[in-house]
Amino acid sequence: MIQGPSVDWFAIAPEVALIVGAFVLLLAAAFARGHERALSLILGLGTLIVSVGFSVAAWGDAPVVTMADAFRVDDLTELVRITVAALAALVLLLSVGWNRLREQGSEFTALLLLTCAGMGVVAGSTSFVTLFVGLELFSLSLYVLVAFDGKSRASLEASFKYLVLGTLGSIVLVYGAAFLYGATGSFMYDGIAASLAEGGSGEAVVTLGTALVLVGLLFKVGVMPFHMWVPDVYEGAPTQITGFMAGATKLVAFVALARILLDALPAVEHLWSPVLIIVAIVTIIGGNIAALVQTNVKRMIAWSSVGAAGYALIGIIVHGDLGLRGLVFYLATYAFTAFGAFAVIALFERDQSRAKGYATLDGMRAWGFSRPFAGMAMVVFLLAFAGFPPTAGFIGKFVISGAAVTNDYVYLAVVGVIGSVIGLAYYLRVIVALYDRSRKSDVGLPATPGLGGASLAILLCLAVVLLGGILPSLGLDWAGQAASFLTVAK
Amino acid sequence: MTVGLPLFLAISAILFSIGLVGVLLRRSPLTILLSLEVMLNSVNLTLVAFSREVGGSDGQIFALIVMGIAAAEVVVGLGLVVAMTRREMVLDTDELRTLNG
Amino acid sequence: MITVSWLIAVPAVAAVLLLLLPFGRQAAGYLALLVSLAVAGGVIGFIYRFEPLGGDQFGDNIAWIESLGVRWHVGVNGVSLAMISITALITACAIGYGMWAGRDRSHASFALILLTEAFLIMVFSARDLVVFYVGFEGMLIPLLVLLAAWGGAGRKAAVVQVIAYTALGTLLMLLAIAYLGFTAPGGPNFSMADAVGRGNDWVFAAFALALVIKSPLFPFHGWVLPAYRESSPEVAAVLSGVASKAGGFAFLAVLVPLFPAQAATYAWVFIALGTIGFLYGAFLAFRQSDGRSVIAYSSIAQMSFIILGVFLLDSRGATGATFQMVNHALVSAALFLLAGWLETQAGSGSFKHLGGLARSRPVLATVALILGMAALAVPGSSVFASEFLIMLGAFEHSWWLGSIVAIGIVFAAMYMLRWISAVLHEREGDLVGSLNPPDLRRGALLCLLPLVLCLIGLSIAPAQFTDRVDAAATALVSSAAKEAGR
Amino acid sequence: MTQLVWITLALPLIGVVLLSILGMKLPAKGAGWLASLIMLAAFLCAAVATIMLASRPEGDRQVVEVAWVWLTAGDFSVGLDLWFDELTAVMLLVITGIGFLIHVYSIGYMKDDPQSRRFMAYLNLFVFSMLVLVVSANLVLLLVGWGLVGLSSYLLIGFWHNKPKAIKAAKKAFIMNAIGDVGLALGIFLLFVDLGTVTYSGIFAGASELSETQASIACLLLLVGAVAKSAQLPLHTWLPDAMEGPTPISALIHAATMVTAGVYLIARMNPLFVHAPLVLDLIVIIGVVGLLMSGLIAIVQTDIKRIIAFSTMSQIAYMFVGVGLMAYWTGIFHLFTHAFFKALLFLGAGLVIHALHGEQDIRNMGGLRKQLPKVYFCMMIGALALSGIFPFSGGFSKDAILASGLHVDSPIGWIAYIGGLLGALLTGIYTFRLMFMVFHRRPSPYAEKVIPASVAHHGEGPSSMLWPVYILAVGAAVTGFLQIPGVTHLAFSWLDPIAPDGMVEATVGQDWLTTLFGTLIGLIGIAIAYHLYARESDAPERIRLGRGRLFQHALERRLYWDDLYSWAFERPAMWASAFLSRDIDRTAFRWAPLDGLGQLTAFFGRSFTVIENGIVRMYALVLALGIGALILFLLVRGG
Amino acid sequence: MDIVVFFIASGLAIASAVAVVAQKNPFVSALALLGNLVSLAVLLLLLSAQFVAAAQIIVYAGAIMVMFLFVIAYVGPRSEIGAGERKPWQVWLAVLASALIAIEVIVVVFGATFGDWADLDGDYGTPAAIGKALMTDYLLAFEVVSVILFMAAVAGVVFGAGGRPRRLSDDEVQAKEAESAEQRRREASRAVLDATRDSMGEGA
Repeated sequence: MIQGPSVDWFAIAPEVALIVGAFVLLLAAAFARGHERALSLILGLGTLIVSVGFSVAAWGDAPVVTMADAFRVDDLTELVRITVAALAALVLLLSVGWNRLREQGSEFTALLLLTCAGMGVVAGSTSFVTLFVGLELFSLSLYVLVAFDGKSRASLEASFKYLVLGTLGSIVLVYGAAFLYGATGSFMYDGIAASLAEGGSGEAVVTLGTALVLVGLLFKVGVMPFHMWVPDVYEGAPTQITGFMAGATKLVAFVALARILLDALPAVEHLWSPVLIIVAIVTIIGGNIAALVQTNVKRMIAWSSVGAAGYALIGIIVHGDLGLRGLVFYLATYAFTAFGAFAVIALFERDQSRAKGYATLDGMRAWGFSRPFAGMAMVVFLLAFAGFPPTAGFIGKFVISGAAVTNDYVYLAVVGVIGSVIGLAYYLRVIVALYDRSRKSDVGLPATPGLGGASLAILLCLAVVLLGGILPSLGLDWAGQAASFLTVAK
Repeated sequence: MTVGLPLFLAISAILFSIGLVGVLLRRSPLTILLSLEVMLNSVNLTLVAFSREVGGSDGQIFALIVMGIAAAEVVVGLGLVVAMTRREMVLDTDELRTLNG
Repeated sequence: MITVSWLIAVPAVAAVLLLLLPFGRQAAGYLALLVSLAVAGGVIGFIYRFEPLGGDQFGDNIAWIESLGVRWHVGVNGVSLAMISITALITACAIGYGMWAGRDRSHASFALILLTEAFLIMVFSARDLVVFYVGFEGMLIPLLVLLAAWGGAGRKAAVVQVIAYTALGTLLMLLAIAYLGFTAPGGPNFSMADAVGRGNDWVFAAFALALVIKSPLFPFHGWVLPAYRESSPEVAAVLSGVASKAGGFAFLAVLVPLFPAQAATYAWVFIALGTIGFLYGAFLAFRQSDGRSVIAYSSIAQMSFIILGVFLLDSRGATGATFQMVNHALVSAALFLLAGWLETQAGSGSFKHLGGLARSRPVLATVALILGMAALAVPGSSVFASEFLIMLGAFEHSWWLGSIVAIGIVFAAMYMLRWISAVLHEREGDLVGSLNPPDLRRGALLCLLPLVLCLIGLSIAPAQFTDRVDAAATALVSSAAKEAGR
Repeated sequence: MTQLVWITLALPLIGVVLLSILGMKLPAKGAGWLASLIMLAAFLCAAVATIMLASRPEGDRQVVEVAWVWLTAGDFSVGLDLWFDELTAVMLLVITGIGFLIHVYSIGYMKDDPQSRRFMAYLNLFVFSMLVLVVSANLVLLLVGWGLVGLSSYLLIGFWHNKPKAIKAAKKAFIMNAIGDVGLALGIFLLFVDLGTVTYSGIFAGASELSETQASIACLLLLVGAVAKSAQLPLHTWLPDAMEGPTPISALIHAATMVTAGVYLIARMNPLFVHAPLVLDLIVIIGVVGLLMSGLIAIVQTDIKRIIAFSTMSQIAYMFVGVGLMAYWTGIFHLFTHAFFKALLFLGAGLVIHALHGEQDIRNMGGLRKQLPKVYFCMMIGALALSGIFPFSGGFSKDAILASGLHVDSPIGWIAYIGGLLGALLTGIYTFRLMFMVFHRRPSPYAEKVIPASVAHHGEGPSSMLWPVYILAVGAAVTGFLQIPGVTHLAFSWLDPIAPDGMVEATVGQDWLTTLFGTLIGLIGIAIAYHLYARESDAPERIRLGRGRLFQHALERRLYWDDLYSWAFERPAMWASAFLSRDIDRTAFRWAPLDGLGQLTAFFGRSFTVIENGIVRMYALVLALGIGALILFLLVRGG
Repeated sequence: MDIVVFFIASGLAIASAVAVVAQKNPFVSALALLGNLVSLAVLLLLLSAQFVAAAQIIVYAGAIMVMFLFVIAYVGPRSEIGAGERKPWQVWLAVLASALIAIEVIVVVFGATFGDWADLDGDYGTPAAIGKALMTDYLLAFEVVSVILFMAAVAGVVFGAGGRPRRLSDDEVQAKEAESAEQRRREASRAVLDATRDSMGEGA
């Protein structure tokens, strides 16, 4: 009889809850065909609340490593779990008026829950194997979610591109992991780190493995030159999923990147650090100048999220206490900022359902007057992207810049500044379009389905963004606490 | 055992790049998916080869997991192709370019 | 006890309320006006209670972002008080003008102006670098939205231009602030007092660049013209009147005290740029074809001159610069309101279409004349007093500097006289003839009158001002002056 | 006593405020009389104050009083300081007295103008500014007055603001005066840097400590201000153009008071100028050249007011010569008499213009003595005084100046003397050219047409315009008697205390000799004028000087000064400003950093997104190249 | 012996991989992939990974390939898209990139100093050993993979459900009609233009 590993059920309860929830939801939906939407919302939100509840309950506890050392639950994991689940809840809120929720709501919600579970697994991964399965769980779910917009062919196109490129990325990651395994004999981060620390960090195989792993992770993070999928997928996906990806995927991928680089590969920092520096510079500038020439707002923000990823890289490059805290704070608040922005776009698309729903600059003209709250919220989100006070984006950029300038990475901070300036130029184009008085706004918009849910979602994001900017102390403390687990191997 | 590890790794790398060429050059979604399978298999070969060299079963297990996931990925990929077919979309990746810029 | 935090909070809260609640035009206008007047009232209370030698007053110092060592630390000294006073005054006038002009979606417009006021007061009273930065960059947003939404035909380009310049500067300043704060011994600490003398040359340069752009100083003045020309008049008044002063103020109250060594070492750079800008702006103002451009270039000249005054690093220069900031704020705000009024009434601001407005419009003629004469610093005016101080300081610095700068008086006379005669005098312009604009009447006049009266009051008794400011201004430049060996 | 001076100072200001607040509520006449009465009151106050001053013992006539501090910064402080002494008293009397007469005159002159209230307010403002200038006890306050008179002058020259020429002239006057202000201000700065004070008493006390260079530079800078204000070489070109303003203005500002402020300044600052002998010599030379030049130019002018304007320049040049010779009292004495006769001439000219409905060209006049006998008579007194004919006032004062030159007996003194006598010849010529052209000869067709109806309508002019002329005529005739050589000695003895270092006074013999020469030469000039201009048989060109085309042209172009400034400064400045604004500023500072950079960035953005072409294998290709490059990079780097 | 098997198997693997990539007909490609899988299984056996080799045959050949074939059959001839219409630079770059990676890997692996093959336990690569590891050290991964497969089933439902190909909506019909009208108009105008040009040519 094989003795299974000890399992700390409380530690993995959030994921278990999500998976069980997804299962129950699908089963229940099979018996209650007519109530797809209500069922999805109630069970989906319920599951997420339970999951978040478990995470919150474990917040601040000492880190737990369970399932044969394959999974690590510390505050960073918890933070990711909470953020991701919160975003998923917002996705559900935003989808209230979506007709696909009526048709295949249970599948949608179940996939969403599974995505969250996969992200939790990634966040807590301690080995490439765990990382890979978690990554694939949420990636594969996301491929489907991206394709979920029944009407739009763009949705399928985006999904297919995402699938092909995403699989390519995963393959490269595994390939790299294989080489690292060959060089060190382990898939575990601590095993790799220990082996490299003893020597062998100069071997070409290690270099090769590091390079391939880096590519795989940078691909998921979506930085240049591995960003090609980002704009297309973000544009084609149902907008709430775009928001979810921009927020959650980025956060999770960065946490995975940080864990691998700092836990498994600290010995080869001389290899990955210059790569990240170059990539960060190229990404910040490239992402922003590409966004500058966009006319579709959804795509513009997709590009801007590429640039933002470059900015977050600075946090990893610096990776002091300040840098990592800034990274976590920046990413966590960025998640809500990005989701908020895409939520506003989603609302706009629903307002314009006849006109193919494209959120072009021209199409958005004067819309801010018809939906004053959403318009103003959009302004705040855009300013948060740009790092203006008093938004959370300001604090995040401030801390990361502070980390950079105090650690002899002034040039990175300056590049960030240049990127922000370019960024402002196009964010302002959106604002100008939203409040373009030269066009008559149609003040009496028809009642849009799900307006309440969408407004609530936007409001919640707005609250996070503003609170994170005006009273950031608490958030910074949380981020600091979570980030303190990033350098555990050192 | 007379065949050295580098040979296995080299074959794997060659298969990997052949698969990559397929992804880079073919326009049929199905062929692209098949090429991806070639790449996955090549990675599996590397994993198993290293596993043999290290002497533990970790690499083999990873290879098995990759295989399982490949199955899931194929399901999703083929499902997408089917969905695209049903939407009467042209099954040519060069035509799948409404999203660009 | 009302502290300056209230003066920040009240307009900010009012702005949020105005933005969110569906006010009607009248109600929004009156609420905004009331709030701005309340702020002005608070400022008057400050002036009344202010003790010139009392250092920082009416302040607060409470923890804000503890983990970063950021504190909500604000306070008012003589220089701050001067700037806050003009902020309150000009905001009230701007809102009054907005009401008179009947801006559409007025509640948003007024809310943004109030928000600007809050941020500006924050800048002028900040004693913590992050508070300062938040105000400094924060004010950009409402101003830009105001420009973007209510601006003239070229507003889109103008917005981008303003952003490209000012944001670059402010973000670099953020880096400088981050450096100063995070390298503080004993953990992050952004208190201005603790940052004194800790910066190196590059930090100084980044900091200075932001202020140079904001002010603006030659050759970073490119954004000024579009911004001032395309904004609606009340926004242009706030922009040129107070927002640009944030740059000059920060030179005096933040940069020079924080970086005494660098300020002393590189004073010549700013003096040189200030001199060039002073003459350049005045020289270019001379050939502009519309009123706003003339005022815009004259603003460039004046701000350059103010910065020159700051970097003389002596009592005369500092006090004169502070005084000049106040004077120029009053003059340029009033001139922009007047120019805007002219544009709405006569249909164009171009000199081609104007002229002869003095005929049978005595109030307009008087107001324009007083403002014009103040702008060209006719001796006896408060502007003269402040320019005299700065020039005297410049002359004390070195005789040739004083001599070069003094030429600016002649240039100022040239462009302002041209403006006066092109608007008021000579033959009637075609639009004046066809539209026959009325004289300055109650609403618009009421908005201009406080500014004009303040100018006259300051002209009569400038010492009332300089007495209150002198101690603080001199103290601000004293350490740099010591570094410079003066 | 000082209270009276304060009241004198305050009255016109009150007038300004009253007139601008009441504005249209006042009837036009009422406004005029209000302003005039205020001036009368001011004059009375000034007169009483002067009497009180005179009643003091001679050494104790200098009163300084500080009202309140106006401006402070560090150790620099300027107060509203009052300085009342003999010189101030003379200036006060001239300003308020002549000012009152001209206010009255203006009531009649402006009665048809709808904006006469504004005119009166400006006039009061001017008087206030001028008073500030003369009562100030420190240089900064003097500069304030200095600038404010410039402002009033600007406002009044450009009073008819729909006349582009008037506005242009006003601007020109203001800008040239601004140059003077700059000079003055720099002088003040220099004195403050050297002496640490700007009060007269401080400067006078410290002047002896200055080196000659310091003193000379300071005096030169002050001289720039004086030259600009008094329309002397080389900043004189604004004065003739300023004649575009209403005639009372020309009389008050551009003859009697403001333009003499330069003389006042030099006289006032004499304890400083004493330490700069070279500058004093320069002042004499400026004066001599200026008086000859303007006299020559005056001969060919055809505008009645311009002729008088050039004559004003010439007479102020005499004053400069006087103060430059350290005979400060002569300068002020001439200032005093000149105020009467020149105001008289301007007001007379104003009556003529009034009668001719605004015509100012002397070629369109002629033969007016029959229609305007009273005017003719008064103006003749003025003309004789101007030409320095014994025993009219101008003779005494001008001869006192020239005699000082004789007395000094240095090269500079001789230059002054000979130049002054030559100037007297020219004065005789141009003055009587004017008189003959206007009042003698055959009436021109225009005059013939207009005058009879005009005279029939309102006589020679309303009494409010005539009476001031009468009074001034009396003044022009008799004020010279204040200093009849060897008989009366009032001018010198009254002004002597203002110069602690003493001043030049010619002997009685020198005085009488000069008077003899002066009168003779003046008569010769009149004779020449008669020969050239009074006879009826002339061809039109005889009206001019005679032959010599180039000379003629040069004089008509006012010796090309305006052209010089236009070519040397105005045009290059215009061109450079336009060039900078159009080509440099727009491209280098506005287009390049913004649109240029923006377009460049956008271009990069567009070219960059070319690879984002939507084709998935393209994306994969980039990914693959990225992988290859990254591995290569790391292998090369990390080995 | 081993080396002969190795070269035969790897030669087959490469050949079949090339066939997968190069065949126009995806049906043939799929079959080539099958060959590739089998050859690889041989290589895996050479590496003593019996269980993986078996799984390779069973999972891939038995499940995945069948699925492929079904879908290829479902899609039908539309799936036959050749490689054509490529620009030469694309081909070159693709080959260059792939070859670059391969060469880099090969250079690295031949340059590296690997130890000898490890001595193996008796149960290396046997189902028992693998199963034990899966149930202990890799329990989490194993469970997650099962969740992934569950998720794949859901994905199948998502893509599979939803009925027949959609009919064109009214909007699209209109758009199509408008397009063809535009087309006709353009042709007509071109005809007129041609005619005009002809007549003008005659005139000249």
